[in-house]
Amino acid sequence: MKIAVITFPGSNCDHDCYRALKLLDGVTPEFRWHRDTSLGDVAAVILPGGFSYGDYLRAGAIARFSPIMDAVVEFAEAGGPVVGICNGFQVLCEAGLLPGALVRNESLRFQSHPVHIRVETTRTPFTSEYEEGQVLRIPIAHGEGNYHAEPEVLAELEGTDRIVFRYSTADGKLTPEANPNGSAHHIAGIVNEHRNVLGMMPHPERAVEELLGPTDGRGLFQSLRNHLTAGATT
Amino acid sequence: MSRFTVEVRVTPRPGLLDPEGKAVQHALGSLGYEGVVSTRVGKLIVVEMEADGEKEARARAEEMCRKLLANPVTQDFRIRVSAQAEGVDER
Amino acid sequence: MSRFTVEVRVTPRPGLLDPEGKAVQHALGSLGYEGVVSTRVGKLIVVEMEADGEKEARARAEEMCRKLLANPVTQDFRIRVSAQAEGVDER
Amino acid sequence: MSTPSEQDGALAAPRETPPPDPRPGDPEITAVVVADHGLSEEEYERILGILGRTPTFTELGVFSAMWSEHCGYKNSKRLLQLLPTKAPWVIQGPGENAGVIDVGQGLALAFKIESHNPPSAVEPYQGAATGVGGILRDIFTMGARPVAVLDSLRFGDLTSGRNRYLFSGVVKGVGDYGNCVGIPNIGGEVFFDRAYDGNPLVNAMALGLMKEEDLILGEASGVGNTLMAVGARTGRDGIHGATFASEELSEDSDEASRPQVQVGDPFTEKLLLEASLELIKSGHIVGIQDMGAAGLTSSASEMAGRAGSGVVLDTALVPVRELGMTPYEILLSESQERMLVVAKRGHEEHVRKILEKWELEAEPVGEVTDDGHFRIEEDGVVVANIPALPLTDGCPTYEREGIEADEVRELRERDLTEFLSPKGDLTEDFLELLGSPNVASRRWIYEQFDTTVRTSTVIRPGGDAGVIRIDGTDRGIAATTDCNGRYCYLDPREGAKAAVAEAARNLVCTGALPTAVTNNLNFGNPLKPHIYFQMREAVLGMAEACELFETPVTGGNVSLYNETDGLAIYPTPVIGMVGVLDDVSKTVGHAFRAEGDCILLLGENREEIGGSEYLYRLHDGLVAGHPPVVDLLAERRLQHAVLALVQNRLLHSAHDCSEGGLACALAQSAVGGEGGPLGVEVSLHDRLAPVAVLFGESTGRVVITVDPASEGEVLGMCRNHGVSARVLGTVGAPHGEFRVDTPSGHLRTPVDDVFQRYYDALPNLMDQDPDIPEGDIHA
Ligand SMILES: Nc1ncnc2c1ncn2[C@@H]1O[C@H](COP(=O)(O)OP(=O)(O)O)[C@@H](O)[C@H]1O
Ligand SMILES: [Mg+2]
Repeated sequence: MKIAVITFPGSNCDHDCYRALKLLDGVTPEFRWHRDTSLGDVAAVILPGGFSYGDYLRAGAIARFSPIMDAVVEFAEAGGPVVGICNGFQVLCEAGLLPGALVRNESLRFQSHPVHIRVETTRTPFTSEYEEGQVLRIPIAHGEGNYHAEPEVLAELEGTDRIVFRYSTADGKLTPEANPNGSAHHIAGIVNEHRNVLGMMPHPERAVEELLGPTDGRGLFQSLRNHLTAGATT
Repeated sequence: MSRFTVEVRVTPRPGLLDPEGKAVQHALGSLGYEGVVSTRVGKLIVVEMEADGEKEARARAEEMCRKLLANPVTQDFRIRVSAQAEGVDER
Repeated sequence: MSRFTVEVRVTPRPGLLDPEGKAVQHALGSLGYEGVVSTRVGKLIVVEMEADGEKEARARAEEMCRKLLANPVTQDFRIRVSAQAEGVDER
Repeated sequence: MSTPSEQDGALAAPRETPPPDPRPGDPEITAVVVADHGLSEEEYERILGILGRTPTFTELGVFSAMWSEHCGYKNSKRLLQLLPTKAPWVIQGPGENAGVIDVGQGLALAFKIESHNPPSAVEPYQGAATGVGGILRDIFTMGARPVAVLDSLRFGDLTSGRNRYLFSGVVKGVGDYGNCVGIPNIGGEVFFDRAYDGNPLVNAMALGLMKEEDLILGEASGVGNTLMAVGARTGRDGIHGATFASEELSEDSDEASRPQVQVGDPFTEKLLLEASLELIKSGHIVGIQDMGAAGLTSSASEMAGRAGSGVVLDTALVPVRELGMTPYEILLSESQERMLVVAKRGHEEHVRKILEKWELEAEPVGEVTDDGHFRIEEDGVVVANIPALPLTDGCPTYEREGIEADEVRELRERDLTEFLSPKGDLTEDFLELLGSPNVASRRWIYEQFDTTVRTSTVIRPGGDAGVIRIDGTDRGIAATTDCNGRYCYLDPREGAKAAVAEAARNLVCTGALPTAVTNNLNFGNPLKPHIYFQMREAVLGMAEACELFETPVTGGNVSLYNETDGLAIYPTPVIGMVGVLDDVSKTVGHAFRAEGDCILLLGENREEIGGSEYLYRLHDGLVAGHPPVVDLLAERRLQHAVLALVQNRLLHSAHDCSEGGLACALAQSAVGGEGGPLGVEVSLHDRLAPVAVLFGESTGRVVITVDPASEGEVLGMCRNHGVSARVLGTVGAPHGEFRVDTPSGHLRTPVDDVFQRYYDALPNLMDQDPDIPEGDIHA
């Protein structure tokens, strides 16, 4: 089964996502160029990290107008699974596929280091392989990852089990020190109402090979693959 | 067609944390400036455009803001249009 | 003592590359806006301060700019002082 | 005093093409104009000789840039010739955009270091950012994909707001640029000392990988081939940056005389990177070079010079950002993110198509000729016509007089006995030293850098050297930059040797075999005998060490005139070294791994506190004494021993002793792990003063940990390699005690305090007051 990885001109995690997908049995990753207008026959879409258009103005603001984004929106609205990682998350928010916005880190500095995130829900196509409350060790690398939304929106995300990951300590506590960027409600990742669009700031694709450190990102890709194969056989 | 200078001022919405403003405020304090009550930091986008009149220039600028230049979730914008190629220096 | 709103507009010096302006200009073009001649992106810093008069407020703001708010090597600044707590909306 | 070299004596010029007429509107050439261009009378005479006439204003600008120290190496070339540059694995030595070595399996590694010191002193953010941009272009113009960057930085003490401003701006600039392009930062160094107060140093290094057959050179060959300007448009930025980089800063480097700084656009760089690699693979071009220092001038003339051809180009065809630019400005602009490409004749459209895909421009601006001339036209009118080879290679080179400064000799010979006993409580001295910004964790810096993008980083910054894997193989590459300017100040030859030795030690600690070197010579004004002395001695020391370690120098950069108001920086010959791991899975980190592991010391503790961080930090900035002596043969044996231990998977950790000495090395290993700090129980039996044994910075030492079961085997292997090794103690419990006993004093403190001091020191220094731009240069 094919999974598309979108390459915007300034994407720089596209190859990393490609590689992580390649490690999955039965998955064929394929790049799609931002100027393409169709996704083709793919089962899921990944919007990778990077600096899509230099992140000038606001991260993701210009990328959302890329020709390929119409196809991505259509795909998402039809229920297709879409994952936006880091810059991809920012693009999804700008495109209106996810609520809220990602603003500058509270420290005003780019933050690049491994963090702990707690899995808040396994009721998504992206987290079924994890356990609720499980704490993952995964790198972040962003300057604008501070999730912000109106209080009503946050309440809705909370009330509908749509917060997927929160920054936490190693033992799952939500302390201010464990929040690397000032995100509201410690949010590291959310899904849309239909639970088929995930946006997250940490980089699971950087945590899939033993040589490079912890492999806690694998579960996300495996969950997605399992979801897709289950869908394909039913 | 004449030329207009459109100044778009994009500022963080009230209530939204403005870490950059806070940092500048803090720095001003440490530099010994007293009486600084608040500091906000936003963006200034200066667009020169050809348009049929001030009204049209403003209308287009508003559309640009809504579409691209400002994010309504986090930012407010204000627009100033002047007919000159360069805004008057108000120093 | 009264309160002043000081608006500092910090813009890239003419002649210097303004990558952000370039990117926005390009994006406006792709969105189909014609007649956009140039785009520059700068910073807007809004400082509310107590001062003895407009003149003093301006003088202090200029000093702040030179010391901290603007980098003279790459940026120009312009200052606008108004006596109100909030600048007049000029829309 | 200066003696122009004999070998570049008469360079008679072929003069078939007509000389240009003075361009209307250009200034007349007077003695003042010549002097303003930084050319000596003698150099101007030589120009007259080469041209056989008075240069035009444009030509004068071209000569001035090409014969600046930055491009012409007039005061350093003869010294550089002393460096070893050859080895069977060297594919490309000095002379190209970057050096290239064979790393096995048909793959080649391009790497180089480059300085951006004066621009960073004026505008730290942009100066550092464009420094990274420039070095990345040097790598991908060789046909290699950049895979890692490192940065080597020097600043004055952080007690000054201006230094904090420079430091934070530089770090942000290095980070923002590399992060956006998507190249992981895998290491570097920073050193704070008042000697860098007016002159921060920003050296950036980059590494790139390619298939050997994809190597492409910066040559303009093939008569009739088309020169194309590619990438960003040309503006008036940084005109005469190369000359500027070769002048002293002074308090009145005012607005008017200050050249405009260059602004970087990493997004365009990323596009240029992808487009260039695609272009090189496409076969439509024969040469490519960055328009770096001295812009179009140096790229076009150097490409012609290397190929032995000529070029003609028309400045009116160069895409510009501003109206009304003169040929002089277009030729000397240092606008960033531009390349000069030599396209095969008839392939211009293909080139343009590839650039278009990446939303960039490519415009034909001239062609390759066979007349050996660098000919510039403006709308068809000749404005400059210079023989290319004399322009690129005819810069006079000087060998100057070098005499050591008396005051340095006196400092070096100063008796340090009084400092051998602790100042106060030994543990307090230790914690203070550990909190020095030259010893404490650099996390504040590298957390602003993306270190894991490209999913290849095996060892991130924080240890001894960065390690990346080579995709598709079992191999890895390690890289490091090193130099202690204080040692080099006190004894430039020993200091340079120490820098090479430390770099190699850092590499072997990760398990990599040291393979090759790039270097950045940062010095003061070479016209001063005591500075020239430093340069010569440093190069000799570097040469000796590189020779012995079989790590040839494949390139580098020279940055001179780093002085403010007559005060020079420490001599700072930064060594960038790369190494290869055959099996990257064997790599070893610097952090202790498990309670109960056996801690060993390889190498000897000696009574050497000269030039130490301890003296500077605890004795009011004292810089004196003999720097640690380097025994190159012992270093070589140590390298072999460590590599053998790694090869046999016997090491749990390895960490080299450097600034702060053995005590700080132990501390860094104790708190370096992801899982929280581990205690330390160590006894030292050396009959040395406690300050010397704990904080002395003797070279040639490595702290390792091993499984207790393999202790005997490890000691035996070290003995076989002729390396002294002994057991120091054991790794303690998580959050346990940090305990180091010596016959005459003890360090005792909870390791959690060590942890806190080590990680909080730099953030605390940076959080104190605002970082203010005020200071000499901005004032
Ligand atoms: N310190 C040095 N040691 C050895 N080679 C050097 C040194 N400095 C410069 N070189 C070599 O001289 C050549 C010219 O360098 P440089 O002028 O820095 O190139 P660029 O055009 O990139 O500025 C390069 O190949 C460089 O590797
Ligand atoms: Mg170069």
